[in-house]
Amino acid sequence: GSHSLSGDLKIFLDTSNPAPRATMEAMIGRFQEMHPDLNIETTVIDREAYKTQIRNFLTADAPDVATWYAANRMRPYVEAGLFEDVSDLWAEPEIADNLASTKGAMTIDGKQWGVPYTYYQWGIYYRKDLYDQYGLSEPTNFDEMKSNCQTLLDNGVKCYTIGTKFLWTAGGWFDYLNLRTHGYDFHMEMAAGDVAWTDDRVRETFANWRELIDMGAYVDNHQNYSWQEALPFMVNGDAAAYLMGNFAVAPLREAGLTDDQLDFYQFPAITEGVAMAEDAPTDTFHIPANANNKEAAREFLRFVVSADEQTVINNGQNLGQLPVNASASIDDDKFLEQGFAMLSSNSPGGVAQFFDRDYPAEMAAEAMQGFQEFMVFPDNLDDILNRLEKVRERVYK
Amino acid sequence: MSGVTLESVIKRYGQTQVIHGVDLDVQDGEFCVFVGPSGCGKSTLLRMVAGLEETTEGTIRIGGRDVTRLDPSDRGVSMVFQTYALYPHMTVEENMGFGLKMTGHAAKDIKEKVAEASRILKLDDYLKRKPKALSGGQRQRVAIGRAIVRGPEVFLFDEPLSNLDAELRVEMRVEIARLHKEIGATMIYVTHDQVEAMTLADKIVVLRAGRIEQVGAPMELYRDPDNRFVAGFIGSPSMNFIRGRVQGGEVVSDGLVHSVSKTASAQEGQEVLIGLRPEHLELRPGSSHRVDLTESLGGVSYAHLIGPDGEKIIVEERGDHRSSDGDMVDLVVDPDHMFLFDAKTEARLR
Amino acid sequence: MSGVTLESVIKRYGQTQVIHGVDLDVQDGEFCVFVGPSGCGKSTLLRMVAGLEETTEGTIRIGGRDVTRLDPSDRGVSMVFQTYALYPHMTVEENMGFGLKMTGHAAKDIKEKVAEASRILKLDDYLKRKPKALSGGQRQRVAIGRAIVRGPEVFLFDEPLSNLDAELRVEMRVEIARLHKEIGATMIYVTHDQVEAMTLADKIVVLRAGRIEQVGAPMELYRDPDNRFVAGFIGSPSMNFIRGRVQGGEVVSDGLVHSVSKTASAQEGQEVLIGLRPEHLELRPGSSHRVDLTESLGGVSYAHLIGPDGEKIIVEERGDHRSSDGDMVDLVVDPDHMFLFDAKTEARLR
Amino acid sequence: MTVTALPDTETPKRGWYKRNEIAVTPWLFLAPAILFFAVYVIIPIFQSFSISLYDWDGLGVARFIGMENYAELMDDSAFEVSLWNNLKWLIFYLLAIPAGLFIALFLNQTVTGIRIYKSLFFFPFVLSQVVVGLVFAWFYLPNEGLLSNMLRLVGLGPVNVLGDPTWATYGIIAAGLWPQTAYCMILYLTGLNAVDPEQVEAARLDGAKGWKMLWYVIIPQLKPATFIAFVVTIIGALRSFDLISIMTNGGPFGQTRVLSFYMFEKALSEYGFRMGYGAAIAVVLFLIMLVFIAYFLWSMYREERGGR
Amino acid sequence: MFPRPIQQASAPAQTAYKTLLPISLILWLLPLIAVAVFSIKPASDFTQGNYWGMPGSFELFNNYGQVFFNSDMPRYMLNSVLITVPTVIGAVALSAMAGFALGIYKFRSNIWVFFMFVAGNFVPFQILMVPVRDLTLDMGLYNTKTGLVLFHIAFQTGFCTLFMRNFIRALPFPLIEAARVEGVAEWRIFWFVVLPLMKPALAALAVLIFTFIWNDYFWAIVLTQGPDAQPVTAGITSFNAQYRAAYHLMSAGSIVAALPPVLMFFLMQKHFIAGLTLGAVK
Ligand SMILES: Nc1ncnc2c1ncn2[C@@H]1O[C@H](COP(=O)(O)OP(=O)(O)OP(=O)(O)O)[C@@H](O)[C@H]1O
Ligand SMILES: Nc1ncnc2c1ncn2[C@@H]1O[C@H](COP(=O)(O)OP(=O)(O)OP(=O)(O)O)[C@@H](O)[C@H]1O
Ligand SMILES: [Mg+2]
Ligand SMILES: [Mg+2]
Repeated sequence: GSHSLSGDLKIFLDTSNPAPRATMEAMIGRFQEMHPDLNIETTVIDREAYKTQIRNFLTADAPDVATWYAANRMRPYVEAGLFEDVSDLWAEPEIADNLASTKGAMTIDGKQWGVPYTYYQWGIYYRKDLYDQYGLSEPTNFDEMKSNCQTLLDNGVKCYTIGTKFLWTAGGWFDYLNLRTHGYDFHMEMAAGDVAWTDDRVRETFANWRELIDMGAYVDNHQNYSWQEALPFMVNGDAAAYLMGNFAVAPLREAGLTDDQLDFYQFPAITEGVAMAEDAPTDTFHIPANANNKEAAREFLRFVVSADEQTVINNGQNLGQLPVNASASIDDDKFLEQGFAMLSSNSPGGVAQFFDRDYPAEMAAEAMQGFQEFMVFPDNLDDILNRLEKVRERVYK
Repeated sequence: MSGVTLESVIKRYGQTQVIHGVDLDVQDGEFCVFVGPSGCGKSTLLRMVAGLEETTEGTIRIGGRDVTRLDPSDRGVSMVFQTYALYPHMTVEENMGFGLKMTGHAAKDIKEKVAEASRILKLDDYLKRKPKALSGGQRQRVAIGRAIVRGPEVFLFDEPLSNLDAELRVEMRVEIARLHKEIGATMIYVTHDQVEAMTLADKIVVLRAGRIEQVGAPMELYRDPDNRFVAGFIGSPSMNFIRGRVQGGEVVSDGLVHSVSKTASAQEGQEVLIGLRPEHLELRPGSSHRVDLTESLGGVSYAHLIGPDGEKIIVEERGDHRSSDGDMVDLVVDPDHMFLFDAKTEARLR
Repeated sequence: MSGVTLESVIKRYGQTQVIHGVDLDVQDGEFCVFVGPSGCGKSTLLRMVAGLEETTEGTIRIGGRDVTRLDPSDRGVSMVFQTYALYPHMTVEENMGFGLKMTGHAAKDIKEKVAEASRILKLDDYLKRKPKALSGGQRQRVAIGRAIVRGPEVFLFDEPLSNLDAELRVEMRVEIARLHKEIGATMIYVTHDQVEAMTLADKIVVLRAGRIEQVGAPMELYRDPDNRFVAGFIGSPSMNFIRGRVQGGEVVSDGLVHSVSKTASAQEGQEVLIGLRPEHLELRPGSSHRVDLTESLGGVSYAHLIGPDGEKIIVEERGDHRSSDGDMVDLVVDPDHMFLFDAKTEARLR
Repeated sequence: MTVTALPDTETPKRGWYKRNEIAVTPWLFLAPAILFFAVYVIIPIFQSFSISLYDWDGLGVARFIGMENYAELMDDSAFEVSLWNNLKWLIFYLLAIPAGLFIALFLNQTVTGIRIYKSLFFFPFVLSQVVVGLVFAWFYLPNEGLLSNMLRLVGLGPVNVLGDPTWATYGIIAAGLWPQTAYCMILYLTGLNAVDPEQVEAARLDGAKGWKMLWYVIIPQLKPATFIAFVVTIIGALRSFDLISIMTNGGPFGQTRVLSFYMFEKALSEYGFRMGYGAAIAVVLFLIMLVFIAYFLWSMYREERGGR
Repeated sequence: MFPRPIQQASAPAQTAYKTLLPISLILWLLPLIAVAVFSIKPASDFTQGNYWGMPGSFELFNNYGQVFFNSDMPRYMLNSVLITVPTVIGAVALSAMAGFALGIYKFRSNIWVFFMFVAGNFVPFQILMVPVRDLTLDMGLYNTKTGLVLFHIAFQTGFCTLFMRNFIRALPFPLIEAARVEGVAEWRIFWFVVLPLMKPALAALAVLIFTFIWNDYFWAIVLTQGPDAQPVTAGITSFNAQYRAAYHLMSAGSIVAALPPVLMFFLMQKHFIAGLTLGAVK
């Protein structure tokens, strides 16, 4: 901070899980120290509830800074004029230079509407000890993936745990299967509504998925569980792996898994020749258009993306994710290192945000529900795809 | 003077008229009783005097003042309700003083007046109790006390005793009579119990279907009813009526063994009803009537006779000889105690 | 034969005993009335006969059968309740036929029996109505009809007329009397109205505190009560009681101008109560009693006297001369109509 | 008691309020309630009607589209599912009535401690539906749940009630029946209290016993209690939201949605931005309810005419 | 009385009944008992699959301590109190007045005003959701307890008025007439005569509304967000989101959230049941 700030600064956070919450509060504490005259008021809202409440507080009781997600997920608010245009920040060299890689995800209509503060890789977290026990190694292609799986199943261990009660976890599987089957560009064409859901290529993706389902690769009754409730399967050794974002590492460690037991690999290739692409959702900070103290808010955004802070908040003790600032250093956490390596060198296809951030809200909601249904009743596929197609026709009108 | 005067008073509920032009004059200090069958408009009329029902047409005066359009509270009346309408959450004392308190009287003033009313009604021991802790008769007394306290010109009672059991009713009846003697205010009293009417009233008003049938002192109505309705209504058991005809200057009837002399206004050939009170009939062995049933109450018994035309007649018997079921008897009529009514108009033929 | 016999019948509710060994014999076809003050056990006894209350000890026989432990529906009794207890959701017809339907009679059969009962009770016009749409008297008739339809050996009535107004009560009373004549079944009837008891009963059972005080025909009890309780209970207005003493072979009392001869069993010097019925007293101008209040009902009036010791006496007056408030009078007693009771035991001294 | 002692009130000097006291007072007393009720209940009902004619995401500008939302509803399979589920709720929720009656009959005794039993049986009604939902969700857990464990005892396999689209709705309804049965039970207990004992005795003399007594004599007399139980159960069924939201969040794949939940999802949930569409669903729900409201008002009106 | 008093049944039947009572009660409350047991179990019981067995150790203080001192639950509870109490007061006050007007006075639109309240009371409240949310936003009361309170008062007024009006109507009308004859002003009749007589109804209604509002979830999530204003029902879901699969804590949290209405119920049982039946059966 070059000059001292004053007044109130209201910050809304959706980082309601204990670890991220502590991280954010500590970061805000440091900001407070720099600006002792600033009266900072922090509100942490349950992550799920936050998603429905954001539109209310943006219109009514707007804070000065609020967390949210990049890409399509912020579009409705941008279009409704509820987010402040922060292109000016992005014009500052400090940010322009160091955050270039995420600029695209923050851009709508050629302007930037917020700053990222973290991102994280998706991939398969697995029980290395179990793999070792059954003589398995990290798969690199779909066939290996399936044969690994078969071995586990033969030993009474499910290949993958998942909890689809809140649907989005199934979106992760679709993302990867689709990205691996047809590649990044096709996936994004679909997101843009240019491909029919009844298209044969889409069916191909589902056919691959179905192979896993028919094997019984997933834990039973996953429709009953949230993603956290699905963790114990892996902790207890009933399931061997979990396709998840890096945020899953913290609770898995907390539940008692050591780094010897837990490991990570990139989702294996399916169609040969399709460039590997990854999901790496970016979490963001925005200034609501109705904020009162935009000056302080801008200062806060600068602070958040600064290399030092990025280093601190993303380290293994804190968020355990990847810093968005190129000058920040990555903690020597084995998952972060693997993730960073994967994203920077092994995802030539591109980086997607995540299914429900890339696809328009309504489409995403319907589709993820369809994925869940498909995972339980694969035979309903035609029905599901026809339904999704109908939604597509309306949503992208 | 604080009598009550009604002039051509009419009450309509929407389209239906329930009081059809009533004229009545209740003297200052008089005890006036309204009687009549259920639904005849007794309560309505009383409530119009109280101001609880609007008077559709006509004028009501109390003590000479036109009160027709005044609020109930400005009429100088007190009312005692059938259900007592005591405030259950107040003590006896508070109940009696409530009206005065609400109209801004001084506490001392109120206390005095309550004390006096309580003395008159012997309620001193109960002043601190709530109505729930009182017997029916005591509640009734409190209700009256509440009326007294306001020192009204006119007391209105709507069947005040009908919720009491037979014994208490007799007792309270006597007490109300005493109260009237003691404070001497004008009182209007509605009842359907004719014993109450007979014993309490200075003046009875017999109502039928919203019209006055006859007004008079109790014994006047008993001895000299204007029409069949009043004759049948006053006296218990009710008067017997036998069809008859005026023939040859006399009244003849199958029900009577002998014809009796007609009264002045009866016309030759006119169809009449002969009214005979059970207590004015005597029986002697005969053939015209059969004793269908006898009811003995000890000192008195009632013989239910069936006449030649199947009409029913009740005869009161006292003394040692009583008839028994199945006896055949003749009626002995005392011409002095006989009433003639026109069979059609039911008006009295005097 | 279907009389009802109670043998040493006892009823206890937990620790409290409310019926203390009652023996009673009701003949076939007899009309038996239970009277007594409130809470004396009339209803309890009746309900024990019905089987609605368990009999703690003793035996109940109906028509010779021991029914003490039988279900109500197996005893061959019908009951008419004080509140009629008609099923509000059924029509009159269904109400009356319900019992037969429950015991599995054919619809045709039921129809016939209902039709007959309805004819007897003149209910034909109301068969399709629900009880709500009936007047009190009609409801009462339906309740009786329901009892008749089942063709029981014994009818039980628990204060069936107490919810009716005075006029209807008289009417229904007569109707019940007729019904008894017509169907001739045994009937047991509970009431606290002594007019009903007197007029309906073949046999009156006077109960007090769970014990029988006296059993007998109505006039028997009126003329020859066993004790002060029965004497005071039977007759209306109640018998007057004056304290007296047997002195010199005669009964003397301040309340009486002249002493009267004692009865056989009265001992010299014994404190007695002299019982005098209002209808057996006459007044003549005098000085011993003051007329406090008179109430005139037309044919009869009641003079409320206050005696020399402040005791209250009621005298019935008929005829043309009636006393008026404030008169000073003497009591004229007819020795034939005088009862003596022991002042302590209250037993009759005959 | 002289005339002069009376206040001089004969002249029309009295103020306007005093003269019209009886006519004006009720409106003064009603004013706040009517104001609140109109602003928050009555007017919003009409606003909902009007919003249902717009395409509006709740953020930007609303666009009038006439009946299009309704037309879309006709063709929306999720709406159809919700409608059917609402029907299931309506029908099966009514089981609370006989169940409540049964428990009420069971408890309508006078043994020591029965009052405690009655209140403990009533207990579930006091709990928040959120808590009830959680409790039953655990109860139904596919492996660890008490239900599966109990079934295992009798040799039946574990069931996944909430994960199975054919059973999930019934599972939620069963959870809802728990408090609702308690409610009906209390209504019936008070109803039984009001049954005229003399009528029961009359029926005993008439030879009615057991079920016959219940059917012919008791149940008809419980009509007022049944009516209210019916009304509150119908309302409860159509309002059901909390349990679904807590127990399945509408899933699996939307098979446990009902109209009220679906409209919330469409209008205000994470991915829902269609205020107009949500309002249209609400209007349909309202119209269904209107049938019952009309019936209720009608029967009340009939009763009122008999009253004062 | 139906069914027949068990005292009249045979001795074995009586014994059977008396044993059946506690058994059926336990079955009936089984889910609740389970939660109570959950709430004193250690976390390890759940990871070891000991869901329904005896608690491995007794963790009452730990678990509840966690809820009370280590979460937002106390704040949510306070919010609930601050929302519930004013709502109860407001709704009861408004409806007492409205009930008085509708129960005592005869005027032509009486029944229609009354029906408006009744009908409004029965609408599926979801239909109000969108407009009420907008209204609350417009008034700047979004995410405030006041906003929630105002709405609850308005909506409950329908039910309460139905209840109050029927209660007042059942009061003996001569009481009011007697007061009028005595010259008591109308508002004084309300205050001095009617209100004291309504005490049982007020108490019953207050308890009833208390539980209704305390247990409200839908409006809590529509009109509020976060621990600033949200009541405990909404709080418990975010609490649960935080401790997902930590059944012992969720159970403890649920029990804490359910406690006030339960206490209310047991303390005011008589009024509560009177309320339900008065409000309903009349
Ligand atoms: N609010 C009203 N609207 C219409 N008609 C009414 C109203 N109040 C009373 N009536 C009618 O007015 C008539 C007189 O009623 P009122 O209560 O004065 O009779 P009553 O003589 O007091 O009868 P009861 O002896 O039964 O008390 C009756 O026919 C009654 O139906
Ligand atoms: N269930 C009961 N438990 C205990 N005592 C009872 C019960 N039922 C009645 N009693 C008592 O038994 C006595 C007789 O009651 P019962 O009803 O037979 O009197 P009753 O003569 O019919 O009176 P009433 O004329 O008032 O009807 C009373 O003292 C009453 O208190
Ligand atoms: Mg009247
Ligand atoms: Mg009795």
